[in-house]
Amino acid sequence: MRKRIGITLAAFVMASLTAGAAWAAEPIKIGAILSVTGPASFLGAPEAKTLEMLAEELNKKGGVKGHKIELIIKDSGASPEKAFSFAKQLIDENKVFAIIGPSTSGETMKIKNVAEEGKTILLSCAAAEVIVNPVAKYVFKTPQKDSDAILKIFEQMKKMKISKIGVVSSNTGFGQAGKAQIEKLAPENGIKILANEVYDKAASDLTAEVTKVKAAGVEAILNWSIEPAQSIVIKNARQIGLKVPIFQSHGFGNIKYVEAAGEAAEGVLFPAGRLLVADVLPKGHAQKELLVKYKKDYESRYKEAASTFGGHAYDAFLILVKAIEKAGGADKEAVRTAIEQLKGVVGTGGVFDFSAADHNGLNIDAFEMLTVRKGKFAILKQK
Amino acid sequence: MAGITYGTIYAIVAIGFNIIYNTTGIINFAQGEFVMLGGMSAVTFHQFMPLPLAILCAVIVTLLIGAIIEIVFIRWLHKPSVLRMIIITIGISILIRESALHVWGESVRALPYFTGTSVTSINLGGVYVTPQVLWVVGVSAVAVAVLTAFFNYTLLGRQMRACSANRDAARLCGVNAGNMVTLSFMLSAAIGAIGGCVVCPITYVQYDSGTPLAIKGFTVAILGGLGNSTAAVGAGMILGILESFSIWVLPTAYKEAISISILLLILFVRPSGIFGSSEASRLKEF
Amino acid sequence: MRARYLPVVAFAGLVVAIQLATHFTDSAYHLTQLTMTAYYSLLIVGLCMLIGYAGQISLGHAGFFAIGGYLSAFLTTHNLAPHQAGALISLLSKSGLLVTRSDLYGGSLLTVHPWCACVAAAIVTVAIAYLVGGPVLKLRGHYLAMATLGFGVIVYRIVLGTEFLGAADGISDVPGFPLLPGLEIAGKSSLRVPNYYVAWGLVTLGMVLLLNLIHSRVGRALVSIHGAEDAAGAMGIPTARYKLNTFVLSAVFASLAGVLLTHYNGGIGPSEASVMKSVRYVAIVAIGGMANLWGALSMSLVLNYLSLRGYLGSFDDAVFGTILILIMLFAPDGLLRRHLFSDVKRLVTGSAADEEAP
Amino acid sequence: MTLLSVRDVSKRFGGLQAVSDLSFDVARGSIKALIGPNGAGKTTLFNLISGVLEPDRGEIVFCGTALQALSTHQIASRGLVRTFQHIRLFPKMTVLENIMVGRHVHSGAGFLAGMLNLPFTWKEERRIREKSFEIMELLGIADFAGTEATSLAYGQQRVVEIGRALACEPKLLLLDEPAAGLNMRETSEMGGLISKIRDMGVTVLLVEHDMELVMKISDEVVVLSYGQKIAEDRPLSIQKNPEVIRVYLGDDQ
Repeated sequence: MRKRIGITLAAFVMASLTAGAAWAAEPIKIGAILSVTGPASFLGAPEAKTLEMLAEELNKKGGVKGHKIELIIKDSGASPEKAFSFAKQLIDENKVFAIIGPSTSGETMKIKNVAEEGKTILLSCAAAEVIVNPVAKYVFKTPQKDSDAILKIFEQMKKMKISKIGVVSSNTGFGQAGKAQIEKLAPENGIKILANEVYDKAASDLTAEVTKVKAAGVEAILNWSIEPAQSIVIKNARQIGLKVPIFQSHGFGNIKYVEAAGEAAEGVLFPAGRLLVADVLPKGHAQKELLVKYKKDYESRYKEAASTFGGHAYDAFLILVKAIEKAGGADKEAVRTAIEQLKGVVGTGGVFDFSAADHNGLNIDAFEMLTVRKGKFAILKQK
Repeated sequence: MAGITYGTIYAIVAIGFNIIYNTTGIINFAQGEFVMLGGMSAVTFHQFMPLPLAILCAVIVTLLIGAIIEIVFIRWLHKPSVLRMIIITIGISILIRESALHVWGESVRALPYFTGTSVTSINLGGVYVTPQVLWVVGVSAVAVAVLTAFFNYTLLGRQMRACSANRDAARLCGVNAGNMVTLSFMLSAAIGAIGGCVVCPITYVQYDSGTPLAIKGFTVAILGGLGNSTAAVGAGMILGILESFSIWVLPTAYKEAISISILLLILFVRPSGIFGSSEASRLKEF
Repeated sequence: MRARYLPVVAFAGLVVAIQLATHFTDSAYHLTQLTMTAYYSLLIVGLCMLIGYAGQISLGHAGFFAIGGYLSAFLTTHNLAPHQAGALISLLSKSGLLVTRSDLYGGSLLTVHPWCACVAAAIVTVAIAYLVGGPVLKLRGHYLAMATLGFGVIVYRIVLGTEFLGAADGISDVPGFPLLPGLEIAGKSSLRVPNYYVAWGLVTLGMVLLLNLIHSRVGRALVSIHGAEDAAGAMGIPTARYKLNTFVLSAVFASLAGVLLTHYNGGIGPSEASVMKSVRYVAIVAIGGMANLWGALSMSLVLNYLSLRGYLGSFDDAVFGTILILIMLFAPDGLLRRHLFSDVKRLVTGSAADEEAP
Repeated sequence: MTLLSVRDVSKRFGGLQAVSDLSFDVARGSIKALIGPNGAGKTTLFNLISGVLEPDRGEIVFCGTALQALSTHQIASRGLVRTFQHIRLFPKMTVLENIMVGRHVHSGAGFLAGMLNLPFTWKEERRIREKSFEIMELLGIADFAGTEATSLAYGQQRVVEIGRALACEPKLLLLDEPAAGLNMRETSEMGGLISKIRDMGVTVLLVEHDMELVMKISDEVVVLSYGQKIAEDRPLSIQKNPEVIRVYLGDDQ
């Protein structure tokens, strides 16, 4: 933590020093607004760490097209007002080339207008679909679409002949956006929702909620959340003797959540990017090499498990670098157009195919159906 | 069942409030942080040592932190105003929380279940209970019993009660009132830490899990009548159970709002607590 | 008599000087954070009135800020077009209380006019403040602190748990606040300078109003209540009503600050209602010297600005906590106390005085 | 003519009957003194009259209005103003400001008017100031106008407190031990001041321990013992009342 502040400060010092100095190739300033602390720190902290690692690595290799990358990370603590202030600061004052983040949908939605007005590329690490739908010219996002995750789950349910489910979701943007999508997509896919519960993201006991779901006589639970509270649902459900399959969202993609749920997590099903199962991906899979490398680098550097959240920042950085390469230099407009033309970029979340109408670039194939086996993530073997 | 687990932990925080309130007249807003510190440090110690030892170490560490807080921030203030004490203890609470963030990071931690695993459950007359709930209730009951014995049957405990009844008179009888205040901080830190250790397998612990507990604990302390720890246990159960039933009527997200509304209601109607009469609230138990 | 306006003039001069300085050093971007600071300062001077002059602590003022901000945000973003056929909506629409505007993506929205939303926010705040303040202000000491804190938590929980208020994401795409033709309170870069002046102009206006109040019959009564409540009552001062009115006044300041900042930022999130915010506001008033409007204002200017600029990094809350403890331990009258000079003299002459207000 | 009438008033604290079935009248324009040994219920009675406490039974009628349902500030605004046994001046306020607070009931600017500082507000403010100076001149404390009130000598603080009460232009002034803590010279000056106040047309009801002062200035004296009235008469007769002598010699002095 302390080190990160050090780097941020160093970035400031560098910013002020370089303002006057004329270098051969001006460094490209990239701002990042991440919830390193506060209620969304489980997203922001790995994102910030990932970005620092990538920037350092790239600069060691000589940067992109001769430009070094200068990273300015701001900790918003998940406060929209700070995100707004920092976005203004990064655009007006630091004159950054692009902004990575914010970590949460709420913050992203607040600074969408700022990015549009400042004509600065915003690569959000937040999941909500409203960020890129409708499309705003300068706003992109890297996490997969909720609707694709849900479709993937429904596909699996159909295979397992499940049609009556109970939905539990957390009261955050992620949870509620997912809930709305589930409600919309369920009828089309022949799924009946018998119970629909919302829980607090800071809850630490949800026995009452799962008891209600159990009483409804469901064939499976679909638990939609990105916060630690989701493991409590799993735990409590097993404790009250509810033995139906539990489906989770892609927000379950953090091994800490599995650890928190302990044995109860065994057999939980969820769609996710392939980072979590990088090691067991078949050889020759497009993403295998990149994922294994990211995982190894991150884990050896920070001594903690890599999560898909850090991966969102990884993809944002990767896309930006690729687009700069494609555009042939650091020209905002050219790079923006270049992102829209990027096809087949292999990232941690999947293979990105951007277009003018699709500022996310991922489809249902970005997801793999995973399960938990012996406390570890594993690819679900289809019977 | 969730109601009982929570009720117990609220009661423990409330008892912590009462111990300090009785000897000093201070409401220690950092009370919830002791629970967090207990849980967090137990998790840390558990990486190096077996569980019982880790819990013991965690309690000792928290107890020492309690003592340090009293010695550094409280002891040398001469008759501070209530407003000043409120602000100081709030400041301490923020400081502990932020230090925890920078020491332990943002991640959620938990101790393993004392017996069994997360899916073990015991059938108690048709209700499924995780054995940990029994641990929570059992350990808390023992802690309360030990405290009661301490205050009633030991010289030190009696001296502390003397201090709470009349500080100046106690001082005249040769009781070191300053040390008694330090002791009360240590005791309430220790009981908070014990509570933190036993519940954290169920509820998890995170750097910011202390503050909400302080608010609930205060609610319970008021509900039972400030200073009355026996009533606090009952009040804790009532609040815990009310909370867990409230979600059948209202969305879960409003759960905390409900318990706070109860607090406000009691403050407005019966500030002496539901169990206390306005005159009995003058009488102080441990 | 007019001496009280001298600092106001000096302050206005400072506001202009800062703008000119940023203009000539080509660093006008500072004005964004300074404008946001101004709105927080509005809340803080109101809170200073309550804590310092009426002697009542409130650990729930972020709640009033959020009530104002959220109400205005909701009313100005909630699309009423689908209900246009309804009698009430069409009546409102015809009376000019509604406004049609296009959203970011070219769609058409029918929403409440920001001015009406602002008035509605103020009215609701007054109502809530009277309802809550009535019973709450009968409490003292710990009970008062806890009750106000509780109020703050309830507001926080409600905005966090209510779907139409955006739950954890809050409300986005709030339009600018049309102050005059061609001048709106909004975060657009082109309006940076006028917005800076509008914000600090409002703070100056607020200061003038509060300074007048302090030096009026009411202000005197408040200080006397703070000093000796029984004697104030015996002089015919309705102490309970005066405390309540001050509470409501400071709530209105907080609420208006919330409304305006929400329009400036283009949105609001639950973090604005959090307990930490309330504590922060009290901290700033305490550092400023409790019963010292200028002290509170200058501390608000410095600390909010530093925080919004992100200089405090991940230590934002820790810094506030530390300052709070240090001030309360070593200078309970605040850094910028009214009798700073005489205190220094007393220190020099060596007579230790440890007086405390009851 | 009766200004204040206390009728069958009783007040009980737990097991202690502080005041029982007490009745007496205060005539307009007179000085009436309440005396009695410590614990006789004098201060309780003052608190009952000024609205700090509510009687269990009985009536207190002032200018034809029953007071027991009214709160302290309502009673004060009807012209019944008190001082305190332990001086209660407003700290952090000057003598002038303290006295200006006394003008509260005779001015009307509220929150809005105060904030806007309308012409009528500052005109009113000027009148308050003038009137306050008038009172300070009258009491001979105008020199201390700008001094913080609580930093004055004890005797002067007493005078300021009475000045603050006079600023309310009371019909009835309740003085709770006005000579307590004063030396001989100050006490005799206080006596003169109280007589002067009566001559201005203000009725005075006082509690006092200093018998010399009481006998010198009062028109009538009420003697209390254990919450009951044992005598009510002119000072000269009181001094000869055997019951009063017994109470004082037997229990107190």
